[in-house]
Amino acid sequence: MSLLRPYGDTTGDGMVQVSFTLPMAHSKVAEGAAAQLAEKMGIQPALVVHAKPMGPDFTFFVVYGPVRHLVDPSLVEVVERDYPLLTAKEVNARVKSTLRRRLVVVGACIGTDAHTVGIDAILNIKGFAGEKGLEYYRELKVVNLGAQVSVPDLVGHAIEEKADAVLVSQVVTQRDAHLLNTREMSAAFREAFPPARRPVLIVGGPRFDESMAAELGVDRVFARGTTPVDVASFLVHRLEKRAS
Amino acid sequence: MSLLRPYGDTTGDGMVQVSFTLPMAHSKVAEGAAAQLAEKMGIQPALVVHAKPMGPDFTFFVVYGPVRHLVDPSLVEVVERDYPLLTAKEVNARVKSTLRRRLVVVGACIGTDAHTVGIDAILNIKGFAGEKGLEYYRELKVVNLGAQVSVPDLVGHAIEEKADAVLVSQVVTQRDAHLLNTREMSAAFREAFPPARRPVLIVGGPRFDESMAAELGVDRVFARGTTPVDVASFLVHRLEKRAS
Amino acid sequence: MTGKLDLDPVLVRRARVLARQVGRPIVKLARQHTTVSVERATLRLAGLSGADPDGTPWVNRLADAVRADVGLEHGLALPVWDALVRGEGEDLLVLAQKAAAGSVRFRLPDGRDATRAQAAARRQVGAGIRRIDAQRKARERLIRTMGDAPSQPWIYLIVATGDIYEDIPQAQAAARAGADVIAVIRSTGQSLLDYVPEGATREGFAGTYATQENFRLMRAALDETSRELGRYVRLTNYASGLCMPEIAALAGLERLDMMLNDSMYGILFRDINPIRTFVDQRFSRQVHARAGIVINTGEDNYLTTADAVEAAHTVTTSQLLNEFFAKEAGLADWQLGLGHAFEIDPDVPSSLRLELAHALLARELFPKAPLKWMPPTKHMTGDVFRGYLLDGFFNLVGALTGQGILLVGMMTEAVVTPWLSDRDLALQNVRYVLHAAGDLQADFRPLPGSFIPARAQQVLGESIDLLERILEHDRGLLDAIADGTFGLMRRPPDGGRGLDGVFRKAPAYVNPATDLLEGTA
Amino acid sequence: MTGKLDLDPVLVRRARVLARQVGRPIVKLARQHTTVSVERATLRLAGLSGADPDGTPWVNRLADAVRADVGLEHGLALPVWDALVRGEGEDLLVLAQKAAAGSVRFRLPDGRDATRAQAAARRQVGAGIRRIDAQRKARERLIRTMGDAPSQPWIYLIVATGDIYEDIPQAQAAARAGADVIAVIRSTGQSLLDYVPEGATREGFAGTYATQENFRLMRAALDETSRELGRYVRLTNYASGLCMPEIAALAGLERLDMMLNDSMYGILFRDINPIRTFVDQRFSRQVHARAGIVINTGEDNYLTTADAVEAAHTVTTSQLLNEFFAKEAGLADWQLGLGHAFEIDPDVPSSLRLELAHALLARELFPKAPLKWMPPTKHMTGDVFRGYLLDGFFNLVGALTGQGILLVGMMTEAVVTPWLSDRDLALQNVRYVLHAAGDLQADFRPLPGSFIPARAQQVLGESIDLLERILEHDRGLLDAIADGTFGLMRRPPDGGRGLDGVFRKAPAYVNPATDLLEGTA
Ligand code: B12
Ligand code: B12
Ligand SMILES: Cc1ncc(COP(=O)(O)O)c(C=O)c1O
Ligand SMILES: Cc1ncc(COP(=O)(O)O)c(C=O)c1O
Repeated sequence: MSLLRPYGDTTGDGMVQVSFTLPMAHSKVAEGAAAQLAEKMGIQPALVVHAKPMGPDFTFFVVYGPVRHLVDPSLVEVVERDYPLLTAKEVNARVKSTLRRRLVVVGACIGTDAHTVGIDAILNIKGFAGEKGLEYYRELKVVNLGAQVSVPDLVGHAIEEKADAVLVSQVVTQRDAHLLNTREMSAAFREAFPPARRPVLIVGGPRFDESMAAELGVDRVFARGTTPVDVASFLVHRLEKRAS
Repeated sequence: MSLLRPYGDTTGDGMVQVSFTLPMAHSKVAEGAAAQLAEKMGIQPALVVHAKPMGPDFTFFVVYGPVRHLVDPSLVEVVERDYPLLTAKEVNARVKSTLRRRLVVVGACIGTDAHTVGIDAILNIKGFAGEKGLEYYRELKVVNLGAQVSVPDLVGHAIEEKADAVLVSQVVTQRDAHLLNTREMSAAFREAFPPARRPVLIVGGPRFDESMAAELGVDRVFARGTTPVDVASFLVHRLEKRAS
Repeated sequence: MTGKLDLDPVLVRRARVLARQVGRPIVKLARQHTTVSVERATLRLAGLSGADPDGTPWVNRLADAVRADVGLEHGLALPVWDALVRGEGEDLLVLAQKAAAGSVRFRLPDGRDATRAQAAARRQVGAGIRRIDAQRKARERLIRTMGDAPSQPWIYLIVATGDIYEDIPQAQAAARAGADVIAVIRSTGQSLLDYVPEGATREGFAGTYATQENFRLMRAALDETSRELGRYVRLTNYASGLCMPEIAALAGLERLDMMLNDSMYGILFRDINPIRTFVDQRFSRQVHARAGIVINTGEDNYLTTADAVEAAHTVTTSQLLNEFFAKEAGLADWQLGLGHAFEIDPDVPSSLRLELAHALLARELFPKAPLKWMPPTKHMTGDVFRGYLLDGFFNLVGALTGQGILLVGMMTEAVVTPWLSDRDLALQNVRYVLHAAGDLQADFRPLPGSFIPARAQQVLGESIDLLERILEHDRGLLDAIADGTFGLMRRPPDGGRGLDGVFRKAPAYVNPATDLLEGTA
Repeated sequence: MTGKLDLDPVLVRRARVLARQVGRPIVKLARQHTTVSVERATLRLAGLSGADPDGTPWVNRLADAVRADVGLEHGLALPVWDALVRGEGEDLLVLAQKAAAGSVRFRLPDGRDATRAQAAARRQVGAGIRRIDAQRKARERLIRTMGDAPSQPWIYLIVATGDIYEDIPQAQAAARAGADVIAVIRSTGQSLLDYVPEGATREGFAGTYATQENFRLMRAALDETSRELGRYVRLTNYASGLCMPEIAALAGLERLDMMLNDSMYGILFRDINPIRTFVDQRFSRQVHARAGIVINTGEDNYLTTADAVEAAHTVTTSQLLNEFFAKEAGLADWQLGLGHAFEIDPDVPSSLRLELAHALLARELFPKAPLKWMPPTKHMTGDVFRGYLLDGFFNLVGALTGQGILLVGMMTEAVVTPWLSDRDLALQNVRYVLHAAGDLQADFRPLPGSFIPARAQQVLGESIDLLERILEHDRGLLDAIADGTFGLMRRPPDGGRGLDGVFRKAPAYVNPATDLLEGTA
């Protein structure tokens, strides 16, 4: 694919919309400062179409204009699914033939995060987007620890349940809470298990960057829009690789 | 004033919101391309929070994140009003003493532009934002030519009326129509008049950049939010300068 | 639908009687005159198209030549077909070329010559009318076979890139995203051109030139998309400006489905001469009537220059006049997309209640007309979030008051001509509101005597007063227009552009198009 | 307001009777138990504050020491004031420090010693209650002198930076932009702390710790802004989690004006033990009643995990229970900010009509309660334009159904904790909608028998059925909660956090705070 520019209403026009607040009172200078920022972002000419004073110390801006940057899709690195999507039946069959027992999955929201809807969407029978969750898979044993589980507790349960995989959800991202908690979690597992016996570590949540798995010390990161079958298929794929 | 960064909810967090369309089908690569563009704009990390396919060829994105650029308000150049704001009474008095006759203003929307509300706001008695328009000033003679006036017609009327000032409005900006028309207009006046006798040329409209007067060959550019008194005061200021 | 406002049927009848009284002298005036554009439209119906190397259409070259030789008060048909019958050219195109080269002279035939010329003209113009009839049938067949817009209101979206080849994919994208009607906005300035440009064009400003070829290209593209979507997507353009009749004819020939066509817009907003406008308007509406085209009137525009609350009754008055003129020209109720708009200043208290009152009034005064409901424009700002919200409430009022054609508002109204994404977001807005409201219209019945019906009755009353005042003028509507009654614009009957293209018909005036359209042939 | 739904008064009465039957055994249970936090709250009322160098509050140190020596089933008052009377410390702080150092032993006094200890305790706790009374009077005076929120609904905005010193300017900015109520959201995880942090804090995650000092700082800042604006701006925080009673006490002492306080939220959403919660809840509500604080209940939360249409009746059921528990604890109608929310999936047809039905039902079932109306959260996405629109329709439903407290929705709900500009835009949205709608509420009266009243009646019916089913359980509400009746969460009575802080009261149990609050002293 060739180089692209954003599209407003004509090919190549490069048009974008931006909004932000500057911590200064509204004035012509403030509008100029907004234009300056937009220009530093590559927008030229920057059209400051809206400036709204918010009290004496802040001004909100909306800016339109063409951005000069080119986008090169060929340089984009994405975590594409590098394993086949399986049906529930296939998952069950392959778990059975690989492990000769049920695969144990332990799930939790760790830290102070109490958003369980996301992990429940993956784990509960009810599932997500019309797809059944992992509990529905005969050959998977799911232990859902719920919310606000501490990392030591999680490790303890993983040991106790002989978990093959540990699924962790993190929804709160303010001050990078999700990254801090995930790193703490993966470090604890590295400490508690020899590399070969460490459960597969999966982390998920709406604001994760899927390319950060290595950096976070986990086997896979799942973001927005994940469905249970994505996860089940990945688990099979990873266990077959380990077994072979 | 010191260097600033945009403000989301904490001083210095640099947070901005951006939206744009890329001319490519929605996919993970497209989301990566959106992040790439945001990063080129200086947003790091770029959070692609919304991606909406628009048919097979386009995807719309909303991106949030912190921008690394700093804003330096001290470098902002704005066209600050460099003349005092006068009352209608003062305007009348000073026109009288400077010119010893009424000051003649010819106004029009030129080219194919038919948006008269803006110039009417400046010229008509009714005025704008609670302020009376130039017609209300006893010592100003206003000739409002209305919309879609061709440049030769405008020059003709300016000669005929012995215009001291010509006020032109341009609202349509697509394909830089306003800039092209303004340049054509100022060139025509330069051709038709010796420098000393050329009327004061003023152009206005919501999307003009006020710092472009020289580039456009006019004496002053007025943008969004202009009121009649801004214009009247400027006219007096400029005529007094010429007279002296 | 009706009956939420308790409108007094006696007053409603009175309003219509007054509109007829105001309109009748204008119709008379229109019948007494022809214009260059009516005459050129006749040539277009007869099949003359194309332009000379400078881009001047052959219909203009031919009309100008005839005018120079014999004037236009007898119409073009007699002198032109007389020349053809005389063998001055083998067809219209050759004749026009020769006329342009100055190698043919025109005369006004009489007696047998006149009869022969007239018959030849009627044959050829009749073929054009038959093509319009065929297009109307084609539309009906396509709707039958591939399906119509799924529900009311029809979702109406504009494209305005200036380049027909950018417009096409954008229009198709909009249709896929849910648009039922696509309007191709015209380049600024086209309305003041006294000719219709030729060919596919790529250089409009804030709109694309209306040309026969652009019409054809866009209609073909939408036919393709309609097939893909299994519903007929309508196409709209503007029959307005100095070439209103010609564009109407081209719209009929190229199967456009709706046309902006107002009885006073050109006068008020383009400073086109009132008589020119009324004559052109009557002819163009006759064509639309024949072509099965829905017209959209332009009352919404008044509220961009006048205040939407103060001037609410001028909208109603204009709707009544547009209705009268439209019916006189042969349009049926279902073809009357009468305009109105959500333009009340959001800072006015209870703006939503006022809008509901105005929108319901239009709905109940014209129960069978589709009504074109226009979004906020004047009070839109660069705050696109606020704009998106205002558009949502506009959509809600549309849903609650049963509007027929919902012109979709754009959050960037005050910024740029709409972007692809603006349209997509705007459609999402419409879909959400219509879907969420469901049949809330059925539950929503303002209490009798409450604010909403009271306001509607007040506006109707003011509109009746205004019609009465118009009648008191010596020259009725013409004087009222000169006074600034509509949209605060003052337009005297002898001012404005295009007056030199108006001719009082001579007794021997012949126009086979008018004859055929009026069924007098 | 009432009477738009034609609710059957017999059914309404029946619903309340059932709620009382369901609630009564829970009240009995609550009376039979105390908790560590109720006891620590008593110490706080008696004036003990501050923390040891590790940040553990002195109330915790003291309570732990007492518990270690004599258990808590008799309450803290007797052993603590017995020690003070015995001269083990000159005041509570010294006593706590000595207790922490292990240099004092507690005993359970009896006879004269007990009477003396109890009297001393009552004196000191009484001073705290008087301070709460004084704050209530101060609030009333401030409202009298500087004015109240100008109109209903009250505009309620959250700040959530995690840093009290960022929260303050943001709260002030929000108040200036029109907020009537500011809520400082708490850091994630605070609800699971079995102590209340101390001092001004700057390191919360997605919220700021609720501490006495943070309360004081924010209230002082808002007092300043209230004066500037000429209207009293209310402050809200959360009396929930393991320290619900203590936070309620601090709220009373520092003149907070509203508190999130639900009878079941902690159980369902924080997995706090049900009995712990019901005991804490009763005490905290007694404090709120005394302090003139408006509570906000949390039914909106159910609709984030359960479906807003299917589970609509669980909201109504919970509101009836919250009402019963609140009144039993002494709260007046005007203090009942019963919660509900605009959480119907926008893809559901007629979502707006359904929302109108649900919101009107709450309005008419609890005509004197202010009602807390929560914005869409679950179906918000990263499409901030769509989000802004949904929030607008949420505001509209609020305006049309007379909600008392409008929690302002943020377009960035699915993205980040609100930015300064999000709040400003959100307030603009609210202002537009309320201003535009005006008194549209008065015109809007759903047709009797139409969709809206029918839906409301259906939900009321389902709610009555549910209350009946709850009564059929052996252990009533406790079993129902264990079953996943609310928010689809299953919480057994012996599970959850904080059970080890629950004590069945001994016959000699004494708590002067409860006595004073219940008026039994
Ligand atoms: C529902 C909700 C709640 C409910 C939670 C109920 C529950 N039991 O989960 C309640 C009301 C209790 C709640 C409370 C709070 N919330 Co909340 N909440 C939300 C809300 C509205 C929806 C989240 C949701 O359920 N999404 C639906 C699920 C299906 O999506 P998902 O989580 O993204 O999951 C999908 C993928 O991400 C992925 N996935 C997720 N986890 C995992 C794990 C694995 C292993 C895998 C493979 C995949 C995976 O798969 C899922 C399916 O595709 C969001 C706003 C929004 N619209 O997003 C705010 C939001 C998440 N909440 C927020 C906050 C701040 C809070 C509070 C902390 C506020 C406070 N201070 O009181 C509290 C406290 C909660 C706490 N301690 O964590 C913020 C977080 C801000 C940030 N980015 O840091 C948000 C974004 C709202 C906001 N803008 O302020 N909340
Ligand atoms: C009203 C209006 C119309 C009315 C005009 C009526 C009339 N007689 O003026 C009607 C309905 C006729 C109309 C038609 C069209 N319009 Co129009 N219209 C608007 C609208 C809604 C408001 C403009 C307005 O009146 N603003 C209020 C005045 C007071 O503000 P102002 O013009 O900015 O003026 C102030 C300052 O700029 C300054 N100023 C302006 N001029 C001057 C001159 C001088 C000398 C000075 C000192 C100061 C000054 O002072 C004024 C007071 O502060 C805008 C959208 C919007 N909300 O902005 C679109 C808009 C301007 N229209 C637009 C378009 C494209 C058209 C059409 C071309 C569409 C079409 N193809 O059919 C047509 C044709 C018009 C034409 N040939 O020019 C576009 C322009 C896009 C662009 N940026 O290029 C806009 C932005 C809408 C859009 N998003 O598509 N329009
Ligand atoms: C009725 C009507 N005609 C025509 C137009 C378009 O203007 P023009 O004829 O200048 O292209 C409009 C603009 O909205 C309109 O409302
Ligand atoms: C009733 C109620 N209590 C408390 C909270 C806050 O949660 P936490 O107690 O975990 O801070 C909420 C959240 O919105 C709530 O609705």
